[in-house]
Amino acid sequence: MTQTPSSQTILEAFVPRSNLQLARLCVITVVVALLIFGALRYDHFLSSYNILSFLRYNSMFMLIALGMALVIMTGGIDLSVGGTAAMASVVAALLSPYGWAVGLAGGLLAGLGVGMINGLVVTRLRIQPFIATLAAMLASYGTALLLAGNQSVSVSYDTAFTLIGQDDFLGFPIPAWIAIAAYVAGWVALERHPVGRRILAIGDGEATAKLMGLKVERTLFGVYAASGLLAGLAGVILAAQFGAGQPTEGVGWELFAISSVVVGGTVLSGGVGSVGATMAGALLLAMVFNILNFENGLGVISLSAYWQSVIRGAFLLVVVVLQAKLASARQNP
Amino acid sequence: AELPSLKKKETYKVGFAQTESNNPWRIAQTESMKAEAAKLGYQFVYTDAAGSAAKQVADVNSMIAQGVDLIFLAPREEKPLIPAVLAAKKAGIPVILLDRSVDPKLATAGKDYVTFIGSDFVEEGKRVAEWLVKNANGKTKIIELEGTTGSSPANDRKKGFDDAIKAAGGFQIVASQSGDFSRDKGRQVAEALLQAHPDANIVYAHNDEMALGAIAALEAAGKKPGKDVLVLSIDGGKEAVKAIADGKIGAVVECNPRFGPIAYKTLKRYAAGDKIEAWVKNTDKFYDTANASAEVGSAY
Amino acid sequence: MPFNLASWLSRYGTFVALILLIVFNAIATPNFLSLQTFNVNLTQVATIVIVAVGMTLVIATGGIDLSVGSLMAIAGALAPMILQGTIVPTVNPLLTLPLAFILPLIVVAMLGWFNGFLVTRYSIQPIVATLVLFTAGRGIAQVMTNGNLQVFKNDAFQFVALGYVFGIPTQVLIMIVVVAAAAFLVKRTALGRQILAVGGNEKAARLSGIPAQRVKRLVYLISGVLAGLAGLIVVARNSASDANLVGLGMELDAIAAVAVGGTLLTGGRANILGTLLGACVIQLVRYTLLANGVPDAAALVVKAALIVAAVYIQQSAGPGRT
Amino acid sequence: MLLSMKGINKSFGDVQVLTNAGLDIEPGEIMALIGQNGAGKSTLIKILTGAHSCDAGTIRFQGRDVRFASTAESQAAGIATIYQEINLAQNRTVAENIFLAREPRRFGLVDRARMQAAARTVLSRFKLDIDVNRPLQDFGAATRQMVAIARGVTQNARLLILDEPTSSLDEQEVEVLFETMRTLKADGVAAIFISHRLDELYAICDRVTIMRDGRTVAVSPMKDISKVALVKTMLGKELAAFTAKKRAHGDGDGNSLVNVSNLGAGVRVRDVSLAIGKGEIAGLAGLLGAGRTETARLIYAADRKERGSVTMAGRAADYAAPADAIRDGMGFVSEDRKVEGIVPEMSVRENMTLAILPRLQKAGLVDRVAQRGIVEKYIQALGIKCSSPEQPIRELSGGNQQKVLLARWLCMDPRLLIVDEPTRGIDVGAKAEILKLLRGLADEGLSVLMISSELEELIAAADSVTVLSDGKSVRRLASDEITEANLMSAMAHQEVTA
Ligand SMILES: Nc1ncnc2c1ncn2[C@@H]1O[C@H](COP(=O)(O)OP(=O)(O)OP(=O)(O)O)[C@@H](O)[C@H]1O
Ligand SMILES: Nc1ncnc2c1ncn2[C@@H]1O[C@H](COP(=O)(O)OP(=O)(O)OP(=O)(O)O)[C@@H](O)[C@H]1O
Ligand SMILES: [Mg+2]
Ligand SMILES: [Mg+2]
Repeated sequence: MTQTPSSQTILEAFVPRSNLQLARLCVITVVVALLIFGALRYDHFLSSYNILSFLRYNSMFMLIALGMALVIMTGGIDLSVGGTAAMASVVAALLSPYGWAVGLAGGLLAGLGVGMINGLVVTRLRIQPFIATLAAMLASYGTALLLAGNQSVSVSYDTAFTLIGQDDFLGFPIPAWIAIAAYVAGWVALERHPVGRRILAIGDGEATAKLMGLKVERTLFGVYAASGLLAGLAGVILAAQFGAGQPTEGVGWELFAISSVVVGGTVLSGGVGSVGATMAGALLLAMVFNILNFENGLGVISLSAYWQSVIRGAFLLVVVVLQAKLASARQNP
Repeated sequence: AELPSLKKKETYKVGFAQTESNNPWRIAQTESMKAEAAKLGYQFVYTDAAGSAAKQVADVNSMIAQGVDLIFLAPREEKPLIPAVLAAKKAGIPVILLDRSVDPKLATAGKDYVTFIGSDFVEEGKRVAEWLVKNANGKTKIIELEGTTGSSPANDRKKGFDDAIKAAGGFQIVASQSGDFSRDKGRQVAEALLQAHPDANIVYAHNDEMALGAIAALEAAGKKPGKDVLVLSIDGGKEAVKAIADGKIGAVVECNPRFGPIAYKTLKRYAAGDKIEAWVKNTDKFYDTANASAEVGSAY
Repeated sequence: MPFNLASWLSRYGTFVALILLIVFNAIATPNFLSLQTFNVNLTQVATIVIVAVGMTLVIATGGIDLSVGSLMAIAGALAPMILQGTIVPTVNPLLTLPLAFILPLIVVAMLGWFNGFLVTRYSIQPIVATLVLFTAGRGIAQVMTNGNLQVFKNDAFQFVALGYVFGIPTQVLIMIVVVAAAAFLVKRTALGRQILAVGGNEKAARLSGIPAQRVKRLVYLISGVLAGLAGLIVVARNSASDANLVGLGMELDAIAAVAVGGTLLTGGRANILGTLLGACVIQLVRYTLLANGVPDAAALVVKAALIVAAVYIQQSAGPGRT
Repeated sequence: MLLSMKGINKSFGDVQVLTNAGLDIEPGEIMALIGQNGAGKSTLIKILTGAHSCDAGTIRFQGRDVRFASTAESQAAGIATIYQEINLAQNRTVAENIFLAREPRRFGLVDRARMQAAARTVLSRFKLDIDVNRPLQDFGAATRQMVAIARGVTQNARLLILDEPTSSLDEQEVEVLFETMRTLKADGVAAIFISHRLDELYAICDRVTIMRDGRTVAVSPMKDISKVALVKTMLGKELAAFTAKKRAHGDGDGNSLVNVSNLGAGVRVRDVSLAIGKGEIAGLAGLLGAGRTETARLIYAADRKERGSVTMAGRAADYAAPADAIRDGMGFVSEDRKVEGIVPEMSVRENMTLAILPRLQKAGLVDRVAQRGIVEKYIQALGIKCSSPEQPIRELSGGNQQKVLLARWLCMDPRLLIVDEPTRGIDVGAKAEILKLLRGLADEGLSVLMISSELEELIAAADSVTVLSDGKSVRRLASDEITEANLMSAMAHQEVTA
C-alpha cells in the first residue's frame, strides 16, 4: 500500500486493493479453473447444448442471488426467496391463459407483494429480517399450496407464456437475457446510482445512516421489495420454463443464494458487496452441480447423491476458508 | 414427429434421472436400476434431483449433453417434467418413465416418450379402501396420514382412497393431515390427532413409514394397533409386512421399487423393434394376514 | 410508577401468548384438557427445546447454528450402528450401551467445535460456517448409512425416549435438566457472563481478558452436543434412524423458538426460559392447527402470522427499540 | 431569531432527561452549549434534528413551528449536524461519506468525477490531502472527524450543529475548524458548538447556554461570564479544582515497575523505550497518529509485539493475550469507549465486574455478595450517576460510562493501569474527579500510564512524560521539565529534523 505512483502498471489494476476485490479475483479464478477442468475431463462439457441449458436453468438462481445480494448489503437477509418464487410461479401459471403479459405481470406482482410485506414487517414492525422473512417463507409456501390446490398448476400452452422460459433470442435463452438485464440494472443501481451508496451505507450501520439523513426505512423497504420482485421474476421463469406453477419448488434456494452472495465476497454483516461477483458466485456453485452430473456420467466413480452433498459442503468450505486466508494474508503481509 | 428410435447394441449408455434419495423406497429403486445395469454391463449415468422438479429437468439436459442412448426418468411431478421429455425427444433420445407419469394432455406414450412403467397411485388408494370396506368390522372413523403436501403420490393416494370410501358410504374421515412420508412426523401428527379424536379407530397412512409412526403413537396412547385401531398403509416394505404378521397392521398395498429388471427388459424390447404398450403395468402385491407371514421374506 | 402495558407485555409476552393459546384450545379443541394431551405436547416439544437452548447460547454470542439438524442426523445414525455392532465390534454388551450414547455425542461435540473453529480461526460468518455442515453433515450421515433406514430395538437405549422417571417421561426430564442448567449457566456463572459479553461487544470482552474465541468455540460445541442429544432421543423414540429425515428443518424451528422467546438474534442476550416458552408456543400452535383440522397449507400461513405477532409483542417495548 | 426551542421535555422510559429545556439562536451567531456529562445536550440536539421525538415543547426554526420527524427532514430544512461519537459509514469512501444522500448527479446517476473533485476541494480547505477514494476506515480518528465536519459544512445549512467535534482533534486541527466556522459565520450561518474544553468556547463562541440536569439554567454572552462563574453555573457548585501536588520522583530505574525498551511492531511503532515507576503517573504524549495507542496496546498484548522487550517488575512481560497481562496486574482503558469499552446491552454492574469475573467466581459461579460489594463501593467512590446498578450502560452519559470503565479496572487492584485519553469527552467536573482519583491511586502505589492529547492534563497530572513522534520515543521529560513549551517542541520533533 506504500506504492509510489511511478510503479503503477497495467498489472496494478489486477492487484486486489480490498477484500472485496480479492474475493472477486478468487471466485473468478475458481470459475475459470472449473471451466478448464470440465473442458479437459468431459467430452460435451463445453457443448453449446450444455452451456445454453445450463444458463437457461440457472438464470433463476442468478436472479434470486442478485436480490439476496442487495438485501445482504444492507445487513439483512431474505429467507423467503424460494417460497416467493414458488408462489409467483403458481400465480403466473394461473394467469397465463389470459396472455403472456398477464402471466408475467401476475408473477411479478406476487413477488413484489411478498417483498413489500417483508419490507413493511422489517421497517415498521422492526422485526429482525431473519425472522420476518422466515415467516414470509412459510406464508408464501402456504399461499402457493392454497392457490394451487396442493398440486402443480399447468400453464397455458395457447398463449406465448411458455416462450418466456423456453424460447431463444439471438440464439441465447430468454431467461438468460432476463438475468443479464437484471444484473446490468443491479450494477447500475449499486455502482452508479445514489441508491447504491445508500444501500451500502445502511449496511455499514443503520443508526449512523439514519443520523446522516438517509431515508433508511424507505431504502430498506425498496431493497426487500426488489428482492421479492426478482424472486417473482424467477418464479415466472420457473413456470414458463417447466410449464407449470410449482408450489413445492424453491426449497433451499435461499441457501443457494446466500452461498452465492458470500462466495462472491459480499459480507453478511452488510456494507460491502458487489453485483458482478455475486453473479460469478452463483455461476460457480451451479457449475459444481453440473460437473457432478458429468462426473457421474463418466462412470469412473459413481457418486451417490449423498456424496454430492458432502462434496458441495466441502467445496463451500474450501472457497470460504481460501478467501479468509487470502484476506488475512493481505492484511498482515 | 416420430419417437426417436434405439439402435440394437451390445451395450448402452443409459441415464437414470432419479427424483430424490431421501427415503428407503427411492433408495431401493436406485439400487435396483444400478444393479441391473451392472449385471447387463451397461454404462449407467445417474443424477439425483434432490426433490426439485426443475433440477430434474436440468439433470436430464445434462444427460442429453452427455449423449446417453436412453433416459429412464422417474418424474418428480406430472407437469414440470414435460420440457425434459420433449427436450430428449428433440435430441433424439428415447425416454422411459418410471413409477410416475407425466401429464397425458401434454405428452403421450408412443409419441413423445416410449412408455410409462409403474403402478397407479390412485389405484393403490382405492385397493386399500376396498379392503377396508370388506374388513372394517364396524369400525368407521378414519384418521388419514397424508404424504408430503403437494406431492403426486400424496394427492393420488388420497383421491383413490377418499373417493372409494365415499362411494362405499358409512365411513367418516375425521382428520386428514400431512405426516410428510416420515416416521417421526407421522408419529407426532398421529399423536396429536388421536388426542383430538379419541374415537377414531382406523388409521390410513400413505406410506409404511407413517404407518409405523402411527403404531408407535397408538402404543404410547395405550391403544392396541390392529385391535382397537386398524392400521392400513401402502408400500409393502419388509417392516410393514412383518407388522401385518404381528397383527399390528391390517393390510398393505405393495408399491414395488424394484424397477430394474422390467425397465431394462422394456429397453431391449424397444431396441428390438417391438411395439411397446403405453403403460407397462407393475403388478403390485397385496398383503394382509392371509399372506403376510409367508411373504415377509420376499418383501423388499 | 404507572403501569406500562408495553413493557409488561414485552417481559411476559411469550407467557401471555402461551396462556391465550391454552385458553383457546380449552374452548375450541376437543379433549384438550387431559393429561395425555399435556404429555403428547411435552414429549414432542422436548427435542426442539433441547436444540433451541444450544441455539440460544450460540445466538447470545452473536452467532447462529444452521447445522443442528444435520448433527442430529449424524448422532442419530451413529447410535444404532454402535448398538448393532457395525462400527465397533461388540466386545462387551455392557460397553455397547454407554458407547452408543457417548461416541455419537463426542462426534457431534467435535463437529460443533469445528463450527466454532471456522468462526473464530477464519472469522467466517456463522451462517456460512455452519452452512458447511448443514450441507455436508446430512450427507455424511447418509453416506454412513448408505441412506438406509436403520431399524433397531434396545430397551435400555430407548429409555431416553420411552422411559419414565418418577412418572415423568425421560425426554421431558432431560429437557427440564437442560433448561435449568442453561438458565443457571447464563444467570449465575462466570462463563454465562462471558458468553453475553462476547456477544455484546467482542472487542471489549477481549480487552477485559475474556478468552472470546474459546468461549465461542465452546458454545458451538455445546450446541452440537445438545443437537446430538436430541438426535439420540428422536431415533430412540422411533426405534428407527433415518439419516435423511432426522432433524430435518430443526434449525428453523429452533431459531423461531429463540426469537419468539425474546432473544434478539444480534447477540448479547440469552433468555433461556423465554426459549422454553417460545418452543412451547410453537408446539402448541402446531398442535392447535392439527387438532382442529386446519389443512397444512393454511397452517403454514397461520404459523407465519403467529410467529411475527409473537415476536412483535415480545419486542414492542423491549430494549431493542430506540 | 433563527431558532427558538422552548419548554422541551423528554424522558426515556422512567428517566426524565430534559425538563423545560430551551435554546435560542440568532442568525450568524455561534452558541456554546455546555453542561455536565448527562446534562442532556446531545438529547436536546437530537430532538432538534428529529433523531428523537420530544414529549412536550415547541421548536421554531426560521420563523416556522417545526417538529422534524427524521434527520432527513431537518437536513432538508437547512440544519447540518455533526453528531457526537458517530463514525459515518466506515466502508464507504471519503468522498461518498461527504456527499451521502446528496450526491451530485448526472442523468440521474452519481457524477463520480464531480463528487470526487468537490470532495478534494472541501478537504483542502481543512488542509487535508488524502485519497478521497479510500474507504473511511483506512483513516485515523482525527481524519474521520474532519471528514464528518467537511460533510457538515458542505451542506449549505443555515444552522450548523457540532456536538463535541474537537475531542479527537489536536490544536492545529481545531484552529482549522475554527477558521472555517468564522468563514461560515461571516456568511450568516449560525452554529451550536458543544465542547468540554472551555478555552475553545471562549475562542469561538458569542453566547453560551448552560444546562444542568436537563434544564437550561443560564444564557449569557460569552464575554460577560468568567470561567469560574461558568463552571459554577454548570456544576451547581464550586469546582474543586484539581491542583495536583506532584511528587518529586527519583527517576532511578531501580524502583521502576515497567520497563519498555526498543518496542516495535509494524510501521506504526518503530522504537519506543520508556519506564514507569512504582506509584508514578507516566504520561505519553505525541501528535495524533504518533503511535501512542499502538504502544499501549503492545504493552497490554492486545496486539502482538514484533521487536523489543517489556518487563514488569523485573520479569519479561511476553503475554500472549490481554488475559495474561491482566493476570499480571495490568488494566487498560481504551480510547474508544463505544467500540472497545462498554458492552452496551449489559448493566452497569455487569460491565464493571467484567474483568474481575475470574476472581469473583467460586466453583464457576459468580459470588454475588462480593459482586454487590464491589459495585456499590465504586458507584459511591466514583460518584457514578445511574438509576440503579442494573441500568444498561448504554443509557449512561459518556462521562459516567468512563467512570464505570475505570471502576472495571480499579476493582482489580492492578499494579499498572493504562488509560488512553481517559478524559476524552468528559466534562470539567468529572475530568477533575478522574484526575484526582488517578493521583490518589498513584499515591497508594498504583502505576499509571496516561495517554493524553491535552497538554494541561499532562502538565497537571503526570510525574514524567515520554514523548512519541512517528512511532519513536524522542524524549523523556522529568517532573520539573514538563512544561507546555517543552512538550510542544518535543512533539514537533519530527518536523524539526525532517
Ligand atoms: N436512549 C436512551 N435511553 C435512556 N436514557 C438515555 C438515552 N439516551 C440518553 N439517555 C440519558 O439521557 C441523559 C442525557 O444524555 P445526553 O447524551 O443528552 O447527555 P450529554 O449532555 O450529551 O452528555 P455528554 O457530555 O456526556 O455527551 C443521560 O443521563 C443519559 O443517560
Ligand atoms: N499514516 C496513517 N495513515 C492512516 N491512518 C493513520 C496513520 N497514522 C495514524 N493513523 C490513524 O490514527 C489513529 C491513531 O493512531 P495511534 O493510535 O497509533 O496513535 P495515537 O498517537 O495514539 O493517536 P490518538 O491520539 O488518535 O490516539 C489510528 O486509529 C490510525 O488508524
Ligand atoms: Mg453528548
Ligand atoms: Mg490513541
